[in-house]
Amino acid sequence: MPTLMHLYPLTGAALVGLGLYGIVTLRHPLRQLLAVNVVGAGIFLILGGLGRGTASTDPFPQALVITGIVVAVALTAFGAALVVRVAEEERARDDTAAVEATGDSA
Amino acid sequence: MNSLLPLLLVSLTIVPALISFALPDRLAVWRDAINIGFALSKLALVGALLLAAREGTITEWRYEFLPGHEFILRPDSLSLLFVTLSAFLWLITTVYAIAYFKRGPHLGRFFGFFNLCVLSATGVAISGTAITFFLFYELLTLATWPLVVHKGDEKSLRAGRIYLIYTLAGSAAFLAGIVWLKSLVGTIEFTAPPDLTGIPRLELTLIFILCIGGLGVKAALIPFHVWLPEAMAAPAPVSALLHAVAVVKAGAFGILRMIYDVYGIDTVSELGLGTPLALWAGATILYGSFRAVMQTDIKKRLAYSTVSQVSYIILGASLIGPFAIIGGLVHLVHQGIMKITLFMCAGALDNRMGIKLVADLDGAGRAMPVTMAAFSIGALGMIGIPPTAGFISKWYLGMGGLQSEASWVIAVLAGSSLLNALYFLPLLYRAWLLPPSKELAPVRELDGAWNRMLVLPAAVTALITLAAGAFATFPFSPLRWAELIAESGYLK
Amino acid sequence: MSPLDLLVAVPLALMIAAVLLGSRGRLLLLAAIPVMAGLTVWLLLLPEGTAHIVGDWNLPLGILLRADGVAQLLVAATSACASIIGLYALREFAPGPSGSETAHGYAFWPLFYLLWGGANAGFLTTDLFNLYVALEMVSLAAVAMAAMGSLRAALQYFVVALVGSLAYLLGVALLFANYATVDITLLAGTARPDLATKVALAVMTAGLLIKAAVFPLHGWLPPAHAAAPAPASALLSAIVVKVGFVILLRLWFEAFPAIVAPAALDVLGWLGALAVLYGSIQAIRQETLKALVAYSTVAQIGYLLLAFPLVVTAAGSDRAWAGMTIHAIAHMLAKAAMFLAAGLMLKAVNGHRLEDLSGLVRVMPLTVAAFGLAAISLMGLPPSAGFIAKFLLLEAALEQGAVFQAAILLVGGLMAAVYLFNPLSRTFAGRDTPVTEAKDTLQTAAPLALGLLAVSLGFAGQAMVDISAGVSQAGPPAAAVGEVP
Amino acid sequence: MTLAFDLILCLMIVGTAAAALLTHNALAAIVFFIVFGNLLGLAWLAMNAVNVAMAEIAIGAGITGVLLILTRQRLMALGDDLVSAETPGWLRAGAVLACTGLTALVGSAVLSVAPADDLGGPIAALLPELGIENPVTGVLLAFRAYDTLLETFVLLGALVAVWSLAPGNAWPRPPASLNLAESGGGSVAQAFGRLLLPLALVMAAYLVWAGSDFPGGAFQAGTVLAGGLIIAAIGGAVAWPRADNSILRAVLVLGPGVFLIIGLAGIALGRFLFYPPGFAKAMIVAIEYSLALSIGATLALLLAGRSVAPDHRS
Repeated sequence: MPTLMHLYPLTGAALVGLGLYGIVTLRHPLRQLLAVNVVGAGIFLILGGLGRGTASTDPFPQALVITGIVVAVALTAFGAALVVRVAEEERARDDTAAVEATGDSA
Repeated sequence: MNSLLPLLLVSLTIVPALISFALPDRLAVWRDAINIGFALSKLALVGALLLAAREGTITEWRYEFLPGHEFILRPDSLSLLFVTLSAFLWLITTVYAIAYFKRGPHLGRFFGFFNLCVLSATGVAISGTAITFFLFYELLTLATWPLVVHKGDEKSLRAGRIYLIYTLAGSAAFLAGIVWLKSLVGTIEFTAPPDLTGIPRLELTLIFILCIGGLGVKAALIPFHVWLPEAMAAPAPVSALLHAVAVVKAGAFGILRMIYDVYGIDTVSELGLGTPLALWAGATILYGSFRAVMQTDIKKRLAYSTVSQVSYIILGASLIGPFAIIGGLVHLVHQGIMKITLFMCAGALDNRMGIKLVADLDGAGRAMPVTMAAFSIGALGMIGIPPTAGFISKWYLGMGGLQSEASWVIAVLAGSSLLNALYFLPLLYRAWLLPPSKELAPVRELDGAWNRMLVLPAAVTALITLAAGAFATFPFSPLRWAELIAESGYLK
Repeated sequence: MSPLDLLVAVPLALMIAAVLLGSRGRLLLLAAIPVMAGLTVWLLLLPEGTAHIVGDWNLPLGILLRADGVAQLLVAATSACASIIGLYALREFAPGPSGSETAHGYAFWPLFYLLWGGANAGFLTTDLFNLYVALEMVSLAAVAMAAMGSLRAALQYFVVALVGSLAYLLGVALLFANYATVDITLLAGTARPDLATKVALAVMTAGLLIKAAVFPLHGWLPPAHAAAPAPASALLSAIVVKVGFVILLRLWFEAFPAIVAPAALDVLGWLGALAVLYGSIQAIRQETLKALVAYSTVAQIGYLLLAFPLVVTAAGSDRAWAGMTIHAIAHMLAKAAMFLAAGLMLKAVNGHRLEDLSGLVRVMPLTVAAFGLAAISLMGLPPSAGFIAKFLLLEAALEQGAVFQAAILLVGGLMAAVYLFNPLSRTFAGRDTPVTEAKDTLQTAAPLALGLLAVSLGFAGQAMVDISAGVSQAGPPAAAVGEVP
Repeated sequence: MTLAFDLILCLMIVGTAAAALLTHNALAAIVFFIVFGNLLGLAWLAMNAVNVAMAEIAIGAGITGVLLILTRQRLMALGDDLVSAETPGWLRAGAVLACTGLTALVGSAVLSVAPADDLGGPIAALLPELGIENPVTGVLLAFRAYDTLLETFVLLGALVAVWSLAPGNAWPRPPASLNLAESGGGSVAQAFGRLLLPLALVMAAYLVWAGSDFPGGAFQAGTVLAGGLIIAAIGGAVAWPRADNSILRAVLVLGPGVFLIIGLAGIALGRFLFYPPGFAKAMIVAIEYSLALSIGATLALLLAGRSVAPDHRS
């Protein structure tokens, strides 16, 4: 039975779909990371939004959401560092390749 | 009677295996001594079991390794026949192998796996259930593989690959068969055939085909025989004991068990499975002999001869009649002794004189008379000339064929004997009657302990080949034994 | 006192010590091993169905820890693998000759304990959200370890693992909304076949299939596992993929067996069959050793799923359950042994291709033996834990007339023989290849010990079956449940 | 709140998310994402979930946003223009279909469940036992303390994982400096940073203290602390320490360590993470203060990144 209370969790469902679209279609890993965070936010909205009572929101899912947010930021930070490191390594490889190429032509 | 004796019989061999793996090459003397010592003590254990069996006690050892699955070691009279054969030939081959390799490198590995093979063969022989049989049967495959690839050249690696693919596929089929059967009738013990009534014929037939097909790979039934000639890339002692005796016998032995102890002759006859199997064996006999004629490499010729000879056992088993089964059982022993003689001689010729091809044999009889004499006895036995052991086998098989009203068996036997003569007699002719084609280095055949150890094992088995034929009607001969087994268990 | 929490708390305490000390503190492992071994033995000796809540808080608020058969077996195998892999890593992740530490040498140890603690936490809990956190502990450590080998592969692994976790979390959210609990034992009692439950189960399963690298969601695994340093590969293939698998077991056979349609299980079984075939074919085609071993993991995971349809059918389902669980631990031990052995062999020949292995059996027979023992178990040949597992599954399959599964089991074993004997036979090839032998006794002993364990567990089939049967499907212990709203 | 407000907010949330995902410009995407995070915070406020709103704005939008901006900068410095390669049309079409399907599926699952505050009652009934009034803190640090404990180790593990990425010659040097003051013209930032850091400390302490009874708690406090540290670092008021700095390492493990010790001490009294009656609040506060400190340091260092070699560009 749809109610007004379903608005936020439905928004969460939309975010899940949107985020997944981003993960699939975006090729840059940093953008994918951003999309992953959108999916996460959507899931949190579902988790918290479906715990809403008439007067209050269930503190139990709230706590789960906070835990989830912290886990998400931890993983995002590592992912971002990994993205930078990969770019760095590829840059170094390109540089080496460029040096070798010029060395050959000389 | 529950007893640790059967377990001891199997596990005893672990000790020399581990010691062989662990000892460095510089302690090779110790390794050799320990190997021979354990081969002797195993023979003694077999003797003890035989004595017990003569008094009618059959010992067994049980252990439930999975719910509803017992691991049973139970040396019955058929087991003892095989165990005695393998324990005795193991001793002979150990002596021979030590002399063959002398002090080469990496022999610890060789003897380690060699012992594991013997362990598996013993296990195969004294298994009391189909699952137990499978465990050792598979272990035999695994333990043999390192011996096949021992030399490490491309030929050996190829042989190893083919060997594995064939035998593992075979045991997978066999496993499927026995597990299927187990799910229908419960534990399959080799004491008495389980009650198979009420199971659809089609299902029973399919299971039989899976099992026999699987076992037929190791027993080298065509077209599953391909691995055997390839495996001749292995060193001679491996060919001698394992391929000519242990591995192929395990297959043949398994087929015996399937027919007599799992299905029972009544069910096999009723399902009409005996005759097709006998025809299959007959075809293998002729095909193997035919291919053997065309081989120029001595070991390959012997290998195809094995393909042919092992099927005599299967032929005897599948004809289902008193004479035929006796012929099959006695050939289990006779073929082993004769073929090991031939392989040990072939190895010795190669080892001492570098003879690998039939064409190189010219005049070899003069250079190595003892070896060639032993070889000749083995060859005559294979052809089936009296009074060798081979004659006894063929006689009983022929009688069995007549008794089972399968007169085509006579034709097969005659044809095969003719082909046997065709591929063995030229060898003997070349060795004894032709002058050496090239200058042969003088070989002092029996000089020094190494050389004696290399030659005498074959001489011993050659003499046994003669004795088993000449004294076939005496007590304790393989023939009497086979008769005993047939009377006690398989003929009603 | 209970091992259920200490098995998690002790690795976490060690992680703190490792953060403080880094590779200087790596010898703490020597203290960790006996302690964890003791706790593991204690866990195995607990009476069947032992469970307790954390703190003083009953379900559905609190978290229930439980020692069922699956947990006991997997925790025990994890302890064995982690201990031995750790010993192997002592040399790999140590300060350099000048005493200077590298980032990898520092970071490996905290991540190692994080992975160990996370895996134990996952095996021992019955709470789906708690499982999410445990899953992330393990994934994080796993990706970081994979990054020590190939950054690219690790990045791919990272994105995929994140998607998998999120799919799982989405399901947890829907389940909580639907049932106001995320405890498996409570869900088992109240499960309804409604839309939310089905969607939740579907997305969670999809996420976990990704995490467990089940075909066709396996793409990330081979590059990541093949490129990582040997101890990391061993941890990844042995332990990490099993966490996802255990959660699948919890969901399908403990929380929702009542509402699961047989057809759905058949789909999983089909996926498993495809994984066995695809992984094996790929493994056969590989020319580098570690890629071969990694694809073998894809194939071996397939067996776990192949067993799913067999577990629910009445006849022989207990055997299928035992076979599946034993396969999981057999694969753990054997694959860890194989990666460690492969690492040593490749280091010795300074190459990575199969043909580089020529002649190794003469130079490092013990390491080749370890590889061979592991191979025997992976092929499911006797006498090994792998054989026991495959035998039980085969028996269950034939008893249920599932000829298809039986055929896959047998064919998969043969294909494993093809791809595993290929490198093994290379080690026999050639005469005298000059190689530099790794002389480290500990590193030589590690894969050998794991391989011997994988094979010798084949003699303990009865005991493993007994342990695996310890499932407390009767719901949570009465004492643990508070007022259910 | 009115329906219109909720509706507009939800539309804006979806709109900013879509913009963040669909725009070609990476910087725009990040900005949209930060706006999106703040709107989410508003949504949580609208749902009376103040604790989550704080966490979402501080961590989900704040920390993650700063992280994305810093990462973008680092990537640009490496010559990565952050342009996402065009994906083929069929893939996008397929993705649209699949994601719409997923949304519909999840949406209908959501609709099939009636929102309800199921556990609020039982939790409220147990809170007096703990002596605190904020139910979310109660769940985080008592009922689900085990989850939270494990989660702090995930955070610590993430930092170790980031550190593990340091190139061979860099370890254990400090991360790249964020100091704008170094490049001149940053004196305001510097002064601001110097001022802000103590302020952040005070605020964090307050948040922890308040967290037992009002919205707030260790995570929110840790984030404030991290924010202060970052701003101070940008201003040059603090320099990143080396990774082998033992005080730093002690600070990092303080929270998880105290949490774990209290958990283990519980075993002596009964069970893991068992708080003795009457001492629950004291223990929770002790855990929260130490956690806040550790979380602050960890988050700041997560943003700072791994060690860099001495000749590093930035």
